[in-house]
Amino acid sequence: MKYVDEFRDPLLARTVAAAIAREARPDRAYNLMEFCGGHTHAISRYGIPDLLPGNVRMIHGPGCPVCVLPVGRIDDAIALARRPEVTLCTYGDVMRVPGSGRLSLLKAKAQGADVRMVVSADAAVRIAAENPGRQVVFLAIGFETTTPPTALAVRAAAAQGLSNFTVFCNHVLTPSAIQGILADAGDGKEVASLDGFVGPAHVSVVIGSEAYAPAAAEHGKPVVISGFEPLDVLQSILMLVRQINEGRAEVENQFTRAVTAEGNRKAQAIVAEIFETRASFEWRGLGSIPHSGLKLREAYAAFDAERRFPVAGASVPDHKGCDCGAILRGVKRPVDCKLFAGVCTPENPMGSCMVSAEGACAAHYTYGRFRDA
Amino acid sequence: MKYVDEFRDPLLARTVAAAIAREARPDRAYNLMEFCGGHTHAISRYGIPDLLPGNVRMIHGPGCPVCVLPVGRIDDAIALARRPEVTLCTYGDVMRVPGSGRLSLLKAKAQGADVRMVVSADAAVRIAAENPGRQVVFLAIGFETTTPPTALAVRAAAAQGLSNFTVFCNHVLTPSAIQGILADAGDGKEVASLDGFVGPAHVSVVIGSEAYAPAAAEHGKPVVISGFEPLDVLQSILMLVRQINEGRAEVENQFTRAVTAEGNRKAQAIVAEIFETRASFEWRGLGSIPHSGLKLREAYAAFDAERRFPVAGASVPDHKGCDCGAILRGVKRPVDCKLFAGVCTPENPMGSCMVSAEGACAAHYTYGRFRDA
Amino acid sequence: MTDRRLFARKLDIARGAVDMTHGSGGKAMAQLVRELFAAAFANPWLDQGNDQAAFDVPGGRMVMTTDGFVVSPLFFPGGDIGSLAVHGTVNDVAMAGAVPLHLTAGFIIEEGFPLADLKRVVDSMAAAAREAGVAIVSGDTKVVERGKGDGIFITTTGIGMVPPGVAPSGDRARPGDAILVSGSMGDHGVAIMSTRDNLGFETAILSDSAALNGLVAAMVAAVPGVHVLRDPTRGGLATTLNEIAHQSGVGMRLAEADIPVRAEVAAACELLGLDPLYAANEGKLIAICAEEECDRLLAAMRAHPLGRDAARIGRVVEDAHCFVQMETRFGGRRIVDWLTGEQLPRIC
Amino acid sequence: MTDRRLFARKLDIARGAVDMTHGSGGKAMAQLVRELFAAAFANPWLDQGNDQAAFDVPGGRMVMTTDGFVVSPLFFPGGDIGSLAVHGTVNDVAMAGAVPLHLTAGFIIEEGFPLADLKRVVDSMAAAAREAGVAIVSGDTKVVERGKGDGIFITTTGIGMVPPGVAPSGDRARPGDAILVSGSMGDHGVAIMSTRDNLGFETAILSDSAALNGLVAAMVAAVPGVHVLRDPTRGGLATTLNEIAHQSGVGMRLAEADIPVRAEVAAACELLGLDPLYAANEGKLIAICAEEECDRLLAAMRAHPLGRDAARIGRVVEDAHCFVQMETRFGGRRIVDWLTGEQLPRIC
Amino acid sequence: MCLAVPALVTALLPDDRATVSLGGVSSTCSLELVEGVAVGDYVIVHVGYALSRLDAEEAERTLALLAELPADAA
Amino acid sequence: MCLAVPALVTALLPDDRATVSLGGVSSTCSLELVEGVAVGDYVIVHVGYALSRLDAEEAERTLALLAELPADAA
Ligand code: SF4
Ligand code: SF4
Ligand SMILES: [Mg+2]
Ligand SMILES: [Mg+2]
Ligand SMILES: [Mg+2]
Ligand SMILES: [Mg+2]
Ligand SMILES: [Mg+2]
Ligand SMILES: [Mg+2]
Ligand SMILES: [Mg+2]
Ligand SMILES: [Mg+2]
Ligand SMILES: [Mg+2]
Ligand SMILES: [Mg+2]
Repeated sequence: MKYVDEFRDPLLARTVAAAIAREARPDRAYNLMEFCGGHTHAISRYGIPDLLPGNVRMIHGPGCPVCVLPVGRIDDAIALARRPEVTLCTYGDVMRVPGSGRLSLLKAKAQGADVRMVVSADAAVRIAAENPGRQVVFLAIGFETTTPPTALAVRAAAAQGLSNFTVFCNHVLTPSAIQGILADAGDGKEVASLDGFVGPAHVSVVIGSEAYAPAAAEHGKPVVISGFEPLDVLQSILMLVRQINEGRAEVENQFTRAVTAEGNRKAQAIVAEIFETRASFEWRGLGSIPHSGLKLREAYAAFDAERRFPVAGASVPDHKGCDCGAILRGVKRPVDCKLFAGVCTPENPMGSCMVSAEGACAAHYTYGRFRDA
Repeated sequence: MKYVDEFRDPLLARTVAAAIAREARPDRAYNLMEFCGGHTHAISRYGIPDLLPGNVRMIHGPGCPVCVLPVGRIDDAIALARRPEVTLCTYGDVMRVPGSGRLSLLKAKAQGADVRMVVSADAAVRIAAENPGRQVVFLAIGFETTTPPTALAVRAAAAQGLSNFTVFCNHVLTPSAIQGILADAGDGKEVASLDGFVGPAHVSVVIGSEAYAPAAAEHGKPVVISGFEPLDVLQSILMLVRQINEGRAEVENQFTRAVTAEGNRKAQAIVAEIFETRASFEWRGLGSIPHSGLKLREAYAAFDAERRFPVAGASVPDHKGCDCGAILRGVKRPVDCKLFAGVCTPENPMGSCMVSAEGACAAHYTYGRFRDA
Repeated sequence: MTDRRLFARKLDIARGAVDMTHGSGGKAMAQLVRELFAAAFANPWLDQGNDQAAFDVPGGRMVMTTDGFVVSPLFFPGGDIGSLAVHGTVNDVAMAGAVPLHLTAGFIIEEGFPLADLKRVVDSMAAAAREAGVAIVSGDTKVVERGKGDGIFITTTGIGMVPPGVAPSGDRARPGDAILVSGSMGDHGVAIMSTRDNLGFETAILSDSAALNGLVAAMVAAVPGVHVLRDPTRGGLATTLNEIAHQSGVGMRLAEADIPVRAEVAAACELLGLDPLYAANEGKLIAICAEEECDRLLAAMRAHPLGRDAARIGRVVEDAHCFVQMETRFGGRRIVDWLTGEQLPRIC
Repeated sequence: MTDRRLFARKLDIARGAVDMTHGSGGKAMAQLVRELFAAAFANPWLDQGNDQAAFDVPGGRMVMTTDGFVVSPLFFPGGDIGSLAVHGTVNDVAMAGAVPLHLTAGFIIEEGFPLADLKRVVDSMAAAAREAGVAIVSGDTKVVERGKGDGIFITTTGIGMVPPGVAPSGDRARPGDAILVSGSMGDHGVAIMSTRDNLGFETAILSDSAALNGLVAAMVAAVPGVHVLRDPTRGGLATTLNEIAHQSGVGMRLAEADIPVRAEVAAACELLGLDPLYAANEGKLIAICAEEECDRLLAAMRAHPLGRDAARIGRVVEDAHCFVQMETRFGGRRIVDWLTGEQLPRIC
Repeated sequence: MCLAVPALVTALLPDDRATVSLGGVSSTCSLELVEGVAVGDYVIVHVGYALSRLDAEEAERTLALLAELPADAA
Repeated sequence: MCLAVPALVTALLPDDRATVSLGGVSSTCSLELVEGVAVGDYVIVHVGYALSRLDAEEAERTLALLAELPADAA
């Protein structure tokens, strides 16, 4: 696979790892947060920690749209799916996320709800067009990467005059989340001393690397936009180590083969046409973050599932013992949580970090727990 | 089972058989037609021919409402059942009757048509009430016995204001059929010399024994209304032998425990309220018989499937080689048909007489073909 | 089979489709099995035409049999799909005169099936296996999407060892042989029908579902040379006797008065227009043996709790047509034919 | 199994329900089997915990195994449900080192299923059985109403005889042993996924569905003392190795670079966000043997057409946690865990 | 043939319905087509509807007629 | 993480769609979010939509940078 295999080369990996080991100062720690689950995945699946010196520590951020979907929104989606007239379409990832009472969309489907997996938003529009007698709700989730396809789906449904297609929108915004993590909210929550960020890959393809400039400047933290292949991650770590060593706090772009400073203007325009920012949106594990979510604009109200159907909108807390908040802020590690690997496992996740393979706890459980043994 | 077991007593059977043997004159034949499939069934299942002298011959009449349902009506019912909005309800007997191309309602169901078996007409009304989104069509068949329950179902649907219940009516009238058999239609069809009729049991419960008086008088043939138990049949045969010996041609009633001269007036009234006579109706094997079928009255047009849905109404002939017409008229026996037991079997009936266990050919095949061996 | 005209026409494989009659145990099923399955798989063991295959293994003669269970409802008066799945296969092993050894069980479960029901089924299987003295040694679980199954389907397979000198088979009925049944006919079929809401009747009849290996052991101990053993399941006594008649190339003469049928079973059949001779049994067997061994066999059967009501119901005769005939209780004679299509309640 | 914490909490039998994860070959299925089926049926043969039961019969050691086949679509690139139903069960017999003898087949058919398709399936089974040298000696046919099945389900059961001195079992992996696979991983799983319209991709990958009894015969001839044989079907290599690790109470160390995966399989998995180590195989096996016999075994495998691409992929180690670990191709290390839930295509 | 059975009325139910029994098998049927039926009566039931009462005296009479025939010589 | 793959455009289809290939596996995607894509280009595909073209020169440059690092001493 061109542009994939080259960036998984083990010989180059050793070269970059050696450079990191050489350049990282033994007298200090490098606490680096990879925002994205894609990076978390690469780090865990390729065993990158084994290639890093002990003082370069990767902290897994909240960058998985599935993980940060609040329990209350899952409950709402299940309630929608259970309406007899509704066919709920969504991506495979979302289907097994547990809501309240360990119920998931998969289990609701087993109980008879009409839930269909799609691999693209336009498939949901097609299902609506083919089933005029059904109310098709597309449960949309994702960061800026995934929002443009949803926007195009809404525009297509409008163009076709479909009256049975709506979107239950859970699209969220990553720069706001980074700000949320960095801002000492004054709510007593401890925040780890982060030395830098490995910045989103595909999100940045859409929004451009400049989108992180405010966060970098405001909080004085270097950000390196990084591809999702393991060599990309290693190189970005090297770039962060260098920035830190040199006292810089810039937005750098390692993923130049796909990311530009301004991003994909066409995609940004269609998103802006269909969606607008919510005053605030809840992130599982992080709580409510201002201006961090999207909703459909008034002009597209007819395609908004939250307006067509009653949606409870309740906020449902995670298990009391769950330490996800502290883990996402880099203050704790998965093994510090009393529930980790005992009560809380990928089969029965108790908190956001265990929900998808890219969550901090799930990644550690699935790929890395031999390190605790 | 009281009123059942007594009328199956083998000792009494021998007594009656002996009386018939004694009283039947050896110098003549007694060609007796049992009109009803119920009698055919009793005769075959209990082996009554073994108890009769050789010159008392039972000829199986057309008295099975399933057998006489024309192929075209089955085709129409299948077409109705295949309409996506239609749930077709009917009695179990009808479901396996083959229409054109050997397709039956059972096979249409296997192919996806929504066909449900009911054991009473009111169950179809209940299904309609419980499924307001479906068009429930009740495929009604039967002689005068089965018509009153259909009439009550229509009245109940009207009372409940159901707009999704209709009846595809195939109710037929037995006295007309008897007339049809006896009348030399002048169409060149041969008619056997019948010496008397074993008359309907449960039909007569509803219409009363007097209903046969015109036929008996007009054609000079004795009729004995007979119960369906084997002793009833034997006794009725004895009564016919006596009438014939004495040159009488009366309507006598053997089934006095259930049949009166005037029948069930209440049942007759409800039928008259809902239904009216068709100008003519096709009987499979017998052809078109004037005034022999019922349809819904104008006042109940809203419940008539033939008015709500397009119904082809085509007449589809049986297999060219089928001798049913001659068999039903008593001119031929099943073994005289070239197709009998070869091409034509109960699994793959070619004509009306093979369709249900009560048809002349089917009864002989299923119960009596050892006699040909 | 000797009756070349048993099937009027060949299966229409190009244009035909499977329908319920192909599973109802009657002639349509016999034809499907013969023209499609047996034709493709042809081998000496399958061609035995029995409900189980018998073959030699180094240590003796073994039998193997399989059955799928798709009963609805899953829990019925007198049993459930779990016990039935054990009994059915134990019985097919036993009908070779064999001692059942091990069973396997394959489960196909529809998503959404309650674990509590699954446990009830599985516990019932375990109890039935224990009682029958067999072990369920291997299994398999598949889950299908909602709407692609019906709660649970169970397929069990059994093996057993045949004692030396014992070799009952459906092709061994000989003119002059006596025909016996181990008890009343039609209980299971009627018990199942009584649960169907749309048939609208109630009875106290229980399914006769039971493991017959103990009874068979007693029978082959008394009469090792018993000619035929078979359990009249789908299609009932009538269809099973027709199968045997065709397999052996013989006819049969039954006496209706001698065939045990419970009064309630007869009444339920009367109500629905059905015939108890076509209703399924799950804890009864047919035995055919030489006339001179009949009394000994009958005595052995009656001495066993599951054969208490055993009866001699007729005899095997020569008949090129392989007809099963019956003297009716009323005094006449009739054929008792294969089941045609399904047993559907009738109004006429 | 040694890891008491394998299942975080007990099955909620009172309130739970079966869902698709219980059939996907992963941890949920292992738990259902252990807490519900194995608990109820407990016997020494089932407790062996293998895909087949081995037991002594008068003439030697026999194995018996069953599997249900519910694949959709019924006809897929490289095979169909018929051949698969034969291969799957022949392979489970063979994985005991046994020579497959006889098969039975139970069919559960949805009404309306075209006879032409049925014939295609049955002919394919017959051909597969012929090729594998086994006979389908007994069968059963059930028909279920439309909407209560999915075209056709097939449950096959197989028996076979184990040559003296051969006794592979999942509990016999020992620290120091070599771990081998007979060829590329994930072909079947990806071939099936490629037929799913809603996944929207196409590849030339064929299912690897094949009968492995010939390969196994060659292997046990070369190394009669092979410790473990198992086919990595549902749940793939990853899950099957975890099963064996827990059964034997050992850990494993794999080398990602040594695990054969076809480029197209890897690409399809990349596209869907899946891992080929969790994708099903239907014509591959895992073998574990003493290190000193590894070369001999590998040579025997590579000499057989179905083992041409055989590879040594790792070794067994001591590990109280029974972790299966892997040196990644990239140079790091990670756990290769049980499949959790189902393999669902991901967007993130 | 119009399958119908003589069933014993064992209880009257609301909506002009009754519980009936045939040889220990119980069922329900409608009484809408008959009048004045009481518990203990026998009715002729067809497709879930009682078509008429069964006249016990007439049944006796029929059987008596048969019994009067001279017994079979054979 | 936003799973996306770099895929080769092998054919342009009607309705602003394209056939793409990843290591021998072919699929289709929408080109509605990108402009001027030609056969032979690589695009980054996410949930069935091309999000951008992949810049071959930049990819070379990134790999070249890595290659310039001194080889691992170990
Ligand atoms: S282990 Fe589970 S409960 Fe603990 S922090 Fe992680 S997700 Fe929350
Ligand atoms: S055997 Fe068949 S074709 Fe011949 S008369 Fe009878 S029904 Fe008609
Ligand atoms: Mg069997
Ligand atoms: Mg059986
Ligand atoms: Mg059997
Ligand atoms: Mg299995
Ligand atoms: Mg198996
Ligand atoms: Mg298997
Ligand atoms: Mg296996
Ligand atoms: Mg069977
Ligand atoms: Mg009548
Ligand atoms: Mg991302």
